Amino acid sequence: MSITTLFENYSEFRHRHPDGDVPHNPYKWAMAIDLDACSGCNACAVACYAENNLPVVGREKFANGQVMHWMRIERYWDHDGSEFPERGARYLPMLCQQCEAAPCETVCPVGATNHTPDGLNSQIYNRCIGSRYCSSNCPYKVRYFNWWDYPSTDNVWPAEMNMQLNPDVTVRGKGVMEKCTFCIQRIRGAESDAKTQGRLVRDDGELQTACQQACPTSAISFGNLVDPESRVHKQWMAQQVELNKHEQAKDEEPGGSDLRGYRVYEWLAPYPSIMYLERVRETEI
Amino acid sequence: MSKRHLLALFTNFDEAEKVVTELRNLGINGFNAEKDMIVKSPIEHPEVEEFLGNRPVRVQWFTLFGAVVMGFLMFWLTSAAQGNFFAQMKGGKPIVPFPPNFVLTYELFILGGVYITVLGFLICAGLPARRSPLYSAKVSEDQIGILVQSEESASVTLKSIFTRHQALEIQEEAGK
Amino acid sequence: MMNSEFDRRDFLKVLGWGGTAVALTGCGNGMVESGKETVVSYVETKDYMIPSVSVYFNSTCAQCDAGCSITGRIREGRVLKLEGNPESAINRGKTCGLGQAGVQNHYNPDRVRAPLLRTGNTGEAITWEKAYALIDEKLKGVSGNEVAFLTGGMSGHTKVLMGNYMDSLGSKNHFVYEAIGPAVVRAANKKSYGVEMPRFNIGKARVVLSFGADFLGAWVSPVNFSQQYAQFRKGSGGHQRGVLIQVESKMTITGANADRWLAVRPGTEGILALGIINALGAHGVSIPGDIAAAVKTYDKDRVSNDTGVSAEQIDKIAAILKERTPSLVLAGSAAEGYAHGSQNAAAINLLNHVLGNVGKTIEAAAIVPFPQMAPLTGNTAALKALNDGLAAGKYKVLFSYGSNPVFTSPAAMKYKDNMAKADFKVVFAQYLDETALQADLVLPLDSALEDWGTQVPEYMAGNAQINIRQPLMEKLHADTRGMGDILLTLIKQRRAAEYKPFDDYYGYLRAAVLQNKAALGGANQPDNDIFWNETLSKGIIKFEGAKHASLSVKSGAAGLTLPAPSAADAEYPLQLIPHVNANLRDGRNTNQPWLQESPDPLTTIVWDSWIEIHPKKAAELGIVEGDIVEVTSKSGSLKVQAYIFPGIHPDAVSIPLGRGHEAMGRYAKGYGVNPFQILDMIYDKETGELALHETRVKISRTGNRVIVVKDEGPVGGNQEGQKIVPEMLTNKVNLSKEI
Amino acid sequence: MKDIREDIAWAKINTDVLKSLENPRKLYWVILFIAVAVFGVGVGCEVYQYNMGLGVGNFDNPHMWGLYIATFIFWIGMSHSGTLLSAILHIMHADWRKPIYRFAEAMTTFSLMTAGLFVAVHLGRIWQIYFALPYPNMRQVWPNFQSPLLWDAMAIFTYLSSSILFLYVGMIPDLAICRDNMHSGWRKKLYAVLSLGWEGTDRQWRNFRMTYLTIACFLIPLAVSVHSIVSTDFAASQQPGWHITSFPPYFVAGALYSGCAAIITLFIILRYVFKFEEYMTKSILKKVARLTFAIAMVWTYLKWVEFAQAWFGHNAHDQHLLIEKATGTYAPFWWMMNFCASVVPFMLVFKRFQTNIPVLFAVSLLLNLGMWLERFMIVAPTFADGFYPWTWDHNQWPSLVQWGIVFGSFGWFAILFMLFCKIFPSVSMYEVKEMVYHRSLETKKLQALQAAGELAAAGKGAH
Repeated sequence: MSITTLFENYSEFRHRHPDGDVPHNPYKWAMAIDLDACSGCNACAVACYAENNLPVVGREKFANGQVMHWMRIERYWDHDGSEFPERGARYLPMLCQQCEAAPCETVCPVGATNHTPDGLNSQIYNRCIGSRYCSSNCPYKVRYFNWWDYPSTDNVWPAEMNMQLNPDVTVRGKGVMEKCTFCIQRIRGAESDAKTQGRLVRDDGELQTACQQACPTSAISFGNLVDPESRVHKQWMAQQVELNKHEQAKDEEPGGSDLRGYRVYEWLAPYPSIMYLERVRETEI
Repeated sequence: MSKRHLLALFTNFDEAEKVVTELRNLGINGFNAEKDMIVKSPIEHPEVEEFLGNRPVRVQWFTLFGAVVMGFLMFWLTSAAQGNFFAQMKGGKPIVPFPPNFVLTYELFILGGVYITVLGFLICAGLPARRSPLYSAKVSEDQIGILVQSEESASVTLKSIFTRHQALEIQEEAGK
Repeated sequence: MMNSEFDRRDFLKVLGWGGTAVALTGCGNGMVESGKETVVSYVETKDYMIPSVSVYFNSTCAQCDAGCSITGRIREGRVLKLEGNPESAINRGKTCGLGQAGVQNHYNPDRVRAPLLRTGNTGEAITWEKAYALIDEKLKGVSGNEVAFLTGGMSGHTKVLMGNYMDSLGSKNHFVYEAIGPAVVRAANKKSYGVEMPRFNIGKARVVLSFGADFLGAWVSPVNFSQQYAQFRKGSGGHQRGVLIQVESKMTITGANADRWLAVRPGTEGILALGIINALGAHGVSIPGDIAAAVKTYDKDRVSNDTGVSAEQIDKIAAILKERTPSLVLAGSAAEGYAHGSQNAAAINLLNHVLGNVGKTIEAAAIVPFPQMAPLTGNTAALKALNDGLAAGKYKVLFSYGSNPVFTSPAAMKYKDNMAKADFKVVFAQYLDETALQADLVLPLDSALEDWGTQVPEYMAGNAQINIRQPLMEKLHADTRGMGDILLTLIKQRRAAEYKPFDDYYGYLRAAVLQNKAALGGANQPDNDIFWNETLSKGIIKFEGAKHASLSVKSGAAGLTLPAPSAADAEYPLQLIPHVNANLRDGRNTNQPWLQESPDPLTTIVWDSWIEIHPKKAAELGIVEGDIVEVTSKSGSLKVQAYIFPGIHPDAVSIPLGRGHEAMGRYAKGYGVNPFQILDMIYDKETGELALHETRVKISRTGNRVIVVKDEGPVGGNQEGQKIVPEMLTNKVNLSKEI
Repeated sequence: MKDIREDIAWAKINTDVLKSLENPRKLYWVILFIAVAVFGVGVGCEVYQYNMGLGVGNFDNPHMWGLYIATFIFWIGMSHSGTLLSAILHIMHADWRKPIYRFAEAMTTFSLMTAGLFVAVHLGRIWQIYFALPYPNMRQVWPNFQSPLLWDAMAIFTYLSSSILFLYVGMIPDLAICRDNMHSGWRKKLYAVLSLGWEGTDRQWRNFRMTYLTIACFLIPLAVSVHSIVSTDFAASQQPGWHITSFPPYFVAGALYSGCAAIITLFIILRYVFKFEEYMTKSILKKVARLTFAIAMVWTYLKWVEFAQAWFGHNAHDQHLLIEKATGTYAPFWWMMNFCASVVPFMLVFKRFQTNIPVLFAVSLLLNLGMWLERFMIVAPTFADGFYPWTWDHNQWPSLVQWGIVFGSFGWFAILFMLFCKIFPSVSMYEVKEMVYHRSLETKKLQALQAAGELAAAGKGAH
């Protein structure tokens, strides 16, 4: 059977994903995060804990670097030698970049991490055997491994606390890799609702990721990149950031671009699905 | 017609060679040197084989078959497995990518080669084998043994040749 | 999603009366009407509980007092997640991390589950009947003056009931205490603008100059301010992106987002404000006479010398304030925390007068037309008064609710010892916190997600609104009660006849709302049930076109006297800044593990306390990161790990508040230190508020060193030359073009 | 220098080698017991890790891999020397390999079996390891053939089974000797079955020769591919310090290098324990030592190529990593690696050390320490200083559980090797016989020539 499948769809199987001639249809989920709006308040990260059943590992394991925050707020300083950080700190919410050409996907020996047709980098917990190759190959180090069996660990989800667990999201046991899913449970819910109603997912707040929904400064926008009406699409267009490129035409302009959109490690060509908008500082003060 | 088996043991390899040559050249009636003579040796002894004449080795054909078939199968099966119902889509790569499949093909080419070679060896060398009619543990130590099968009539001649060439020991057994 | 067609009334009945076990066991369903319980499987459930289908109810967040409206997601009878309610003008669908963790307050495994009566050193679980009877008995023969009731900030119907209860006791000893509330700023605002809490229009301002107001973190109404901040940064009405200048001695998250962060010498915020007014005058802004007189001596050089902010910088600030109007100047907790905090705040408010911001970016807030429900805000002066009373043995019975003074008062105040002097101490608590441990009777409270209530937010962002708090699920523990229900029961002990019509607090609330239906927007709705259900469904009662308070602009420059910066103190050389962390606040949320594990935005430290020391000072003292240092003030000392932090004035050190619990359950106890304990009892001269920033300390190494548990790596937030978080300057980019 | 006597009685060869199979001394049991105990420590650690999760190993994000992968590469590397000695030298007709290739090949097999353990131990969900096998199933879910780890699995499987076959096929004549010399007990039965009725007939020898040669020919590219595939685990990723073009040859050289060093170690042990001075002669040791030095220099060269590539490659990440290795937390290990693996081999240049057994023993251990450190220095620093500065982490060290399992793997290897030595002849008897036979023929020819020369000289002198 598989052999007939192979022959019937051979050209499709030889097709390199992603490619311009076969665009995402009808969805390509993507994000834009405005670092000038982001205040670094961590609300998104806590919302992610609440939505995605992330375990609280406790002091000792945090000290061991075994924290499970899918979304982490990074705080950078300008190391310019001045006495005080007079330009403030730089905050960066770092989560899985849902790369279109993800370094993690090819290396998984069992195919537990794959690309979905709507442009997500999916992780199949049941399939994962815990080789951790994906994380080793992740330039952003945004994959988190269950070093311990958190469901059975004291004080992670003791009685009553476990009632808060989101039934739409698997509680992960020891030995599997996990990471930001772009709230896939919400995506699938919205896609399915839209499908039953014979339409596409709208860009009106029908579908929001947990971090986006919480964000007090609305720095995060999330949506369908191939929907010309979506905010994300418009932002990417306005910033002249194209998904399947490892260097953007605008960066070639002499003197650099005056557009803020950029992607972290774009030059490595993982084609991240998250565009950041550079933070801005006032010249006059 | 009953056959008789003789096993002669020699320490001196040169003598053993001479015996073989002599047996082949004499053309004793009731004894076919090509078919009825087996030389047993404690070491791999190419010279002896030369005197025995051109006896072909066919293991390499097994090798060729095994390597090519397994290599081909691997490439084909890998591609088929990749292009099945649950296609694993990997960003930046086609679903059926050639370079990894070539690596696997290479490995299986070798694996098939080795496995089938060993199989071929067993078949060509007739292993595992039953005990031959006459055997001496000396053969695995330091002596060369010449096992012949002949008509009753020829055995006397053969014995005399063996004795002339300083055979240490001649074992004899009546055939069936 | 709010209009799900299920039997709302049925749901409310079950929840309102606190039926048992549906949510917990999944198969027991209390049939309240018949008084019987039947076994009902999930296959045949109530229609508000369809397996795998989420329903959403609106309520109000109780994690802090800002009054954000929330929407709870409920599935199979369990509340799973809280989102912001988009209809609220305060948070407009957004939440902060603190708000997200509300479910952990609800599901916390360390909640008190039954009334506890102290016998010796142990607590014995008793029934509510016995508890009420005990209170009744203890109150007999005690005059009203001998009863004291300590609460946190209150508003809405609970406040009304509270007032009535105090009346019924004949007591005027209601002490409203907030450990870290902006009490001094309220007083200063009252003087400068005529209202305690005006509306701050950050979104409309083009320049925000904030003196230690951590409006993105923990100040007043951070979710609202954060939204306004986003708007401010985008620039509106054809204006450029707004400019934020933050002046403070210890960088807050707001400071971390500033275009220019200025490390000011601790306590000299007011001087800088006057200096800026002086500079504005020099730039040609017309300064009213009295103000000009007040700032006359504050020339750039003197101010620069006093505050440590360069003269050039003062000029730049003045220039940008002059050029870009309207602006907004905020006085925050860093400015008010000194013995001259009121003067500091007044001086800062003067800037708004000079710049003409009052009425533009500082507006009067809308007022809820029910003054009896208006918020009663707390302060530390109240605690001091209570403490003095307790010390003098004035009070025989003490009620304590909504605050944890044993934890949040300076050890030097000896509140714990003085509390023991009262004969009978009742603490209403969700957890056995430090104060509850001192009680004779602990009464377990419902969590905010299972309780009824109303709240009037102190900071009114848009139109006036009353927030409704309603249960998002059934009670987790059968033997907890809502504060409203308890007050109602207690009040019935006194005035049974008057409160007879109300079976419970739910009934009281419902009656109270329906009684004022017309005023609450239900004039056109004849059916009480429908109106009530609609109100609950919205979770907010809005008053379109409600009256606004009027601002009365008084400069108050005449009485302004600012002390010179404090002279160097050889014995205690450093100013201790107890920092209010956006997540942990005064420590009431410390037992929520998400918050414990949420890295501090500035240091990324988790699960522990630390002391921030400027690299220069640290080098001077030979301290490196992770050194355990002893911090000694006149009033005590503590040991804490050091974190070398560039965002702090070298003459100051800072320890975050909220950690260092000795009780309050597994997630709070034993993590970090409590800087409240070593604060000196120095008070603001005008308001009598505890001056939180006025304590001076010395620090010394103990010789121990630990690895600081934090999220940042060994390079401490260095990008190592990579393009990870690049920066653009405003002369290059135009944000108003963006989408 | 004393080499194997050409006139040694073949029967003596048999008795000498067969003696090593029987009557283990008390010391053997003691050492075996220690090996079992060491392995037990590893098993205990693994059971603990299985129950608790990999966290007990002190892994974290970013330190996803630790000692397991480093030691895995180490053992895989060890395996390559067996192939070098038996296959490459076989094809090149270097007869001095004959007395020592058997144990080297056993070492290949057992170190592969040890390496295989680490593949399993390393996994977060070891009980799901079969997911990585391409077994046919109803759902048609296959492993990911694009993953270098899967190539690894396939390559190691191929290598292990080919090595076992090679070892076995090469041992059949010796097994027949064993069969002929054992007269009772389980050994007799075992050898009877395993020797497949080998009688040394011309037909058997003829096919045997072809088979052995063919497998040897296959094994050489296979061995090269195995370690270059292991290197693709790193080289095919994008990480700094891993994404290096020269990795495949570098890994192969390193593998041969560590294998040769291990051969010296085992050579010396076997020579001493079984009193094989007669066969494992110092002359052979000298050759192995020289070979080791040559490979050490190849490896050192390739290592410098790696450094040079990082240094001149204009890749800030690689440069930073190199500097970190040389000056950061890992610097002691890194310098020790350079010292042990690039400086210590110069000891082998000196003739007197080439045959000095204590010195060689110490040197070989140091070389292997260096090579183990090299693997650790490939794996760990890239995690500690990868691309992303926020997650750099210099303070995560392997826990005792990780060390325990690494320690236990040596016990496992020792158990296998010790059992092998007592069950199978660790010196190839028939090939030693071949060797002395051919050498004696050469000598005879030489003597004949010399005699002729002397006659001629005498004849001249008569004039």
